Amino acid sequence: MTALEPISELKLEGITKRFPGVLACDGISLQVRRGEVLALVGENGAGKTTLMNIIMGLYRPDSGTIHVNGEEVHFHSPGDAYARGIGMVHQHFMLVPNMTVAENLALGLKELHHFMNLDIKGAAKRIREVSERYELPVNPDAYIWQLSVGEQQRVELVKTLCLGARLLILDEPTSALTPQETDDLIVRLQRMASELAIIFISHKLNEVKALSDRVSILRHGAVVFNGQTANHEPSELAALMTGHDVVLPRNEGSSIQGEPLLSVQNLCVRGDRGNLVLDGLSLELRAGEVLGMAGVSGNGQREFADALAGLRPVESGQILFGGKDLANRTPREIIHAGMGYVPEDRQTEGIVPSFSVKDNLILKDFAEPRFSKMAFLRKKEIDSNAEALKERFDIRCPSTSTATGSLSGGNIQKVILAREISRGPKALVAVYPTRGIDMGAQEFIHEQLLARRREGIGILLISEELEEVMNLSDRIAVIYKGKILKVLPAVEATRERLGILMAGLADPDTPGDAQAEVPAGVAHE
Amino acid sequence: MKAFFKTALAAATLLGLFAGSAQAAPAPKVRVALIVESTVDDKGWCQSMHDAILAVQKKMGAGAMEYSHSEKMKPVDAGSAARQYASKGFDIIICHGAQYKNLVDEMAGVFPNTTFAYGTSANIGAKNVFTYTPFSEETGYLNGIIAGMVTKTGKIGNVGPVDGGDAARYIRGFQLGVQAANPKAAIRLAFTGSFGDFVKAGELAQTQLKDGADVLTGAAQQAIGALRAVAAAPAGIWWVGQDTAQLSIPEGSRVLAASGYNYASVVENLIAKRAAGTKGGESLPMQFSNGGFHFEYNAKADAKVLTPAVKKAVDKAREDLKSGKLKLDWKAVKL
Amino acid sequence: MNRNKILYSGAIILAVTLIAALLVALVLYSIGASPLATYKTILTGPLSDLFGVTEVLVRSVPLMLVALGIAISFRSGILNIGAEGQIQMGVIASTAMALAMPHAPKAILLPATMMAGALAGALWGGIAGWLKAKLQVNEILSTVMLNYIAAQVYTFMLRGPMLDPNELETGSGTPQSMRLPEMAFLDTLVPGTRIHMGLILALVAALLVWMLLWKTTLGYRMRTAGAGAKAARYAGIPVERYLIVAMLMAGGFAGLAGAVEVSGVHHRAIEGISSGYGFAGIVVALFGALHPGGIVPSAVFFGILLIGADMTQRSASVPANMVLVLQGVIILSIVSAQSFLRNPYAQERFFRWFGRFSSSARKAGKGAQS
Amino acid sequence: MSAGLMIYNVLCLAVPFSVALLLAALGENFNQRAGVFNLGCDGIMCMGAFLGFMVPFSLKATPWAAYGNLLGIGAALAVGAAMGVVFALVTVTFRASQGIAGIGLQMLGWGLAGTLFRHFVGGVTGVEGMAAIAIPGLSKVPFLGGVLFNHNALTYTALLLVPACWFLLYKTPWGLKVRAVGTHPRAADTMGIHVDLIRYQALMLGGAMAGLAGAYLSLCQAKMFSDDLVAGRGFIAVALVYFGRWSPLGILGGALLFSIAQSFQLSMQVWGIKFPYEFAVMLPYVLVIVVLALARKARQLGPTDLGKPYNREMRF
Repeated sequence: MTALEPISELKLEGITKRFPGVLACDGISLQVRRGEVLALVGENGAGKTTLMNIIMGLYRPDSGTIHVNGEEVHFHSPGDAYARGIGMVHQHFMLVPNMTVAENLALGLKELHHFMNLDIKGAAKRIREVSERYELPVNPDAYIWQLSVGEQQRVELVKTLCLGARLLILDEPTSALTPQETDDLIVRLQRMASELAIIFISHKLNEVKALSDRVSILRHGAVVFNGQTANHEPSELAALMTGHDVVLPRNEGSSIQGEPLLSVQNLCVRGDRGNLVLDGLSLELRAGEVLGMAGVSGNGQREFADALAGLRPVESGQILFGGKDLANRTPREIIHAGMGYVPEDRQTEGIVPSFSVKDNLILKDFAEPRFSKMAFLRKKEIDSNAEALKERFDIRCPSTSTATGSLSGGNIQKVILAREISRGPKALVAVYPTRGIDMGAQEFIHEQLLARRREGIGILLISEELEEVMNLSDRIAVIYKGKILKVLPAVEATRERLGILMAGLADPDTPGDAQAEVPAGVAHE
Repeated sequence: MKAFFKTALAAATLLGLFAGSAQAAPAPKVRVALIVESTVDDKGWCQSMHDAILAVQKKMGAGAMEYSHSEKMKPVDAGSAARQYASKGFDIIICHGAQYKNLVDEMAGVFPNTTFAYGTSANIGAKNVFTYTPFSEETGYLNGIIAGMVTKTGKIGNVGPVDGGDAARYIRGFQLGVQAANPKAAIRLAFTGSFGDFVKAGELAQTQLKDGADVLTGAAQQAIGALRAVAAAPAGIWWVGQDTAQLSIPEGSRVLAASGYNYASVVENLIAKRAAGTKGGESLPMQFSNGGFHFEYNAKADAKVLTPAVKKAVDKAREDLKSGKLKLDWKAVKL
Repeated sequence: MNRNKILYSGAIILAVTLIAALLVALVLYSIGASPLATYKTILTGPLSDLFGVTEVLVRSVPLMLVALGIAISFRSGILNIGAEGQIQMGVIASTAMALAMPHAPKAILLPATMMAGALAGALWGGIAGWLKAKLQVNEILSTVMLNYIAAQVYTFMLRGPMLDPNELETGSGTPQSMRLPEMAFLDTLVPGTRIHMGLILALVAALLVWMLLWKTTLGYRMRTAGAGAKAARYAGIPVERYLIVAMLMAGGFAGLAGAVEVSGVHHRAIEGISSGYGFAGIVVALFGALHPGGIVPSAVFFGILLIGADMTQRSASVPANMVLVLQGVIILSIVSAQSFLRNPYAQERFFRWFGRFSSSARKAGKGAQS
Repeated sequence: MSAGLMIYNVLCLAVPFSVALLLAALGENFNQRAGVFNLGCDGIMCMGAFLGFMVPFSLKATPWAAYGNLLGIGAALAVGAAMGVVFALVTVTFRASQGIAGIGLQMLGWGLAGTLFRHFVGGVTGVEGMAAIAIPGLSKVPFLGGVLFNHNALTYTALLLVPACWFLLYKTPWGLKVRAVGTHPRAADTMGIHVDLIRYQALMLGGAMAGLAGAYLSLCQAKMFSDDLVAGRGFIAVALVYFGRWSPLGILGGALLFSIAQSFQLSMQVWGIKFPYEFAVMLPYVLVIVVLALARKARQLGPTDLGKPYNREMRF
């Protein structure tokens, strides 16, 4: 692709990058060579992605240098990085949905750009070559929006290779994949590793163990450990990653005592494109239990959560809650019925970022007599409520008048949790409640959820973190293509068994229990 | 809040006194102000008044008359500009447009020593308000005669701005003229809805041409747009104008004849009446009989089109209008 | 941190003002007018006598009312560009109301006139709100189109059903309504000038809008809908409904401005009454930071600007259209400045630069960094 | 007159009416495809109309007079591109709110054109403008000849620009980049595409085309200039882009439909069909709203990142 020699070594020295209020990278030095897989491990927010974006020329470092083959380079855009043979597969796929695979590739392949002529055929040819060579089947004429997540992942890989990358950066490539797809990917990458250099970002330590030669651990923007993967156990790495031996709280309670609280029956809901995303989903949540919903994202979790919150019309089916059908009710009615909700996207759904902490804490209750009188807001009550919740939920903010959007993810999540829990709900739906927040806040939130369980609240936990689901749940429901494939007690759940279910395959532990025959949901004990 | 107002009032009163004392010694000359909604060089309504005032000023000598004008005046701006002129001691304030009628009515009582004038209007206003009305139906009538006699297709286009003011009179007079000369001719009348949208006037004229009209006319400054469409059309399409300035532009070759307002007579009249002690309370008509209009043929016009017969008919009508023999009941015309 | 923020905002605002003034000066220079003389006339001319001061306030009344409405709509997440048409609708309805009850006592007639204007404006604005909420029609485009439609409805009414019969009699045909009964007039505040009770009304309205937005649950709902539509939906606030409410209110204020102009200044419906207040109101609202406390002075400032720009026509022979250039440059400057003010990256860069600058200057260290 | 002839007349006029809208909307389409909503189109048209008029006007009595129109068009293109850059500076570099900035640009262009015209020209004056060129042979074809092949050079240019814009958008590298930048700017960025640069280019091209649209108004339609010559046509052009679902062909359809409505309402008046002309005048505007309301489903086809400034350093 270029006249320059192929990349054989990449070296970072003293990379520092500051965002407003955050020191994202603090003097990081790293090195990776051809034929080697370096795992970059760290919690969310440790600065991994920022560092990789600096390598790719998306961000400019405040200080520090990058050397390729011993020569200092300054990348101003990913184009420069590709020119030196460095490519990256981003965690959120960088594919333009309303263009074809070939068009997406052609976008970056400058040699196909002739003055008034775009060589799409050339792009398709290149894709076929690369996909054959690396056994990554891809249809160059398919539109991106037609592809599944796994297929898009493959397109990303092929695209990056087509662009001439010989040093591959993979940012959490398995986060959207089923365990089986993950294993498949690891095998492919192992095969590719011999002729490439790979930087593999993950916080899943078993994958790191399986794939990488060396491992570097980032914490709070700094490298805290470098070593040969083979010499260290995952538990050791985990301790280094979190800085202390974190033991996340576990659900130790005896299982299921309560009355049925929420009963979803044959729920059908359409997605944004008008297709049926939930297709006869049935589920039962009891008081005093945590019901975990496991599944690869994109199998209807989002639409299910929306329907529960009253934000998406229900085609058919029922959502029985305390004897009342909440299907197609307004969010207001559902809130009043006693449903609490921790939404997926905390920045835009959970809070109003420009509002103060205290205003966000009354987001659902501002019209209650406690906070308003004759249509006027009661400022004193609002203030004292905020102060009390700030104490109780350990919300770290300069004052309750601070704009909520300026807080860290963990503290924003605490604001949301404080609001939802202090309302005294009968049931709580928590969607990805700890995604991307630090261990300390994660621990706090898990404790809070378990404490509510003990108080008799029914909690529906939707998450793609298997550890989280397995740690907290009494029962686990696996969602696949808009249906509950199986509900099993948490004690019977193993990673492998869940993985097979999440892939939509028959449960090996229940002979004859094929996908089509699952009597749409309801727990079988 | 109350305190604020008191202070403001006090300050304002002081300022007012100050301003008052500054204008204590009025100049001996007559001071005239003009307020227009378009610009003073719009080759139309506003320019004709502006030019008239300049002509009068030239005649009287620059020392005998002070003149100031304000352009692009929406009614609320015009109100403040007029008040500003009045408080600065201008003698005659001409608000050139019927749309200013209301503000003059509102203001006249506040400044009893100032003479206001506005037109087009035949209203008899307050004691210090003159109105002036071009009897535009007269010019329309003459143009109508020409159009009626010249047309070969029997279709005549009229590009109206809106149905109001002097345009309304012109349109109806034109109708009468056509009927008098050629009862069978059909008039294609349509409106653009705007005095100033040249493009739309052009589009409308094209529509009329497509429809088969071969003589067109139109009122207000937008008419230039229509005239341009006529000029771009194949030979044999003619225009009769409501503004003599149209004769002198390149497109003027298509103009058979044009009339024009002679505001100079109005302005002179205003100054003379005020000097004689009449501050207002009258309506000044503009007619052929009192020199309120010009009327010109295009000297270069094709004699085969503008035949002696046409000229004769027009000249006769003009004489009859002048002498009062011919009265036009324009209000009776139903569009 | 607070001190720094003020410092930063001050620096940005100063820089933007200077750049804007410079740009306009450039235009002025290119058309042969003296920038200094022009600025002097604009800023001091209107305030040099009682007449000027009252005229400034006369302009500021509709600007204030329109801008208050626009602030409500912008805060609620919907951009109202249609105030111009809403004013005209307000004029028609208030005039019709006043003329319909010529003998009613003032205590009934005046409020009824104002209400009619506000209601008509609200309905006209509500159309755009409804189109946005129910059919996702871009409100900028729909309000612009509604402006054109309103202009035609307006001329139709003035030339047709509402034309003063007297105009037909005398044959002048001036498109204007009959004069309002005096019982429907807003009283003059200072005899001999045009300043009227509408000013008090506008100031009270500013207070009410402030209370509405920041003290009531309705205002809380609307601001939530505007600042975070998704979060509002999750919290059970029907965002679409408040889009409509916001447009109803924004239109209502514009309609009220129309009613106030009729009943306070012109005393009848005439052509050209809206005078571009609808667009200038956007500038006023932005300049006043979408807050009633900012809008009141900003409306007065724009009153000065409008009158002053008019005066430059006579004193410095600057073409009347220059005021549009001024407004355009002000809008572009404000939105650019806003993005700097809101951008934490730019802010941090500024402080790093400033910190370096100040630490080298007086070795005080990280004064600006904390 | 026969009904056929009536239709023929309406169509003959609709084509030239549509040109300014078509040019401006095709340009605006590039802006929006690149993710920038430029409501300042109207202001750019004002300046384009002014320069398109001003250049031939001031060259009237010089040896350059023969090239007056051409140079005027060049000047209109240039000023449009320059204003596109101004808008890009404000909305792309400074990341300002696009809707309001557009209103600012509109006021600026309108005011500036009026001010400069007033100072350098003064009153209403005409220019020769561009004459119609009947295409030999084709213009004699019954019906179509009159409708399509008897117009001035800019009209033909505008019609040819429809396929040209389609080609540019879907078949060239630059078009690919524009579409990517308006839909998923971060993806484009990770492919080494300079998002801001592409947006600048798109705004320049869009601006130049709006300038050309203005020049068409002053050189071909009115053959003169006045500061309210454009009269809000830029806003209609912006609406037509939504109407046409961001495709050049759809925009052509929209521009024609609007112009036919316009031509039809004028014709109705001329034919003497009685009803208040105010309602006829508002007809096209009502049509735009109705179509916008009906076209809501199409929104997903368009540039999904429309109206959002891109900030590379903004984190997810």
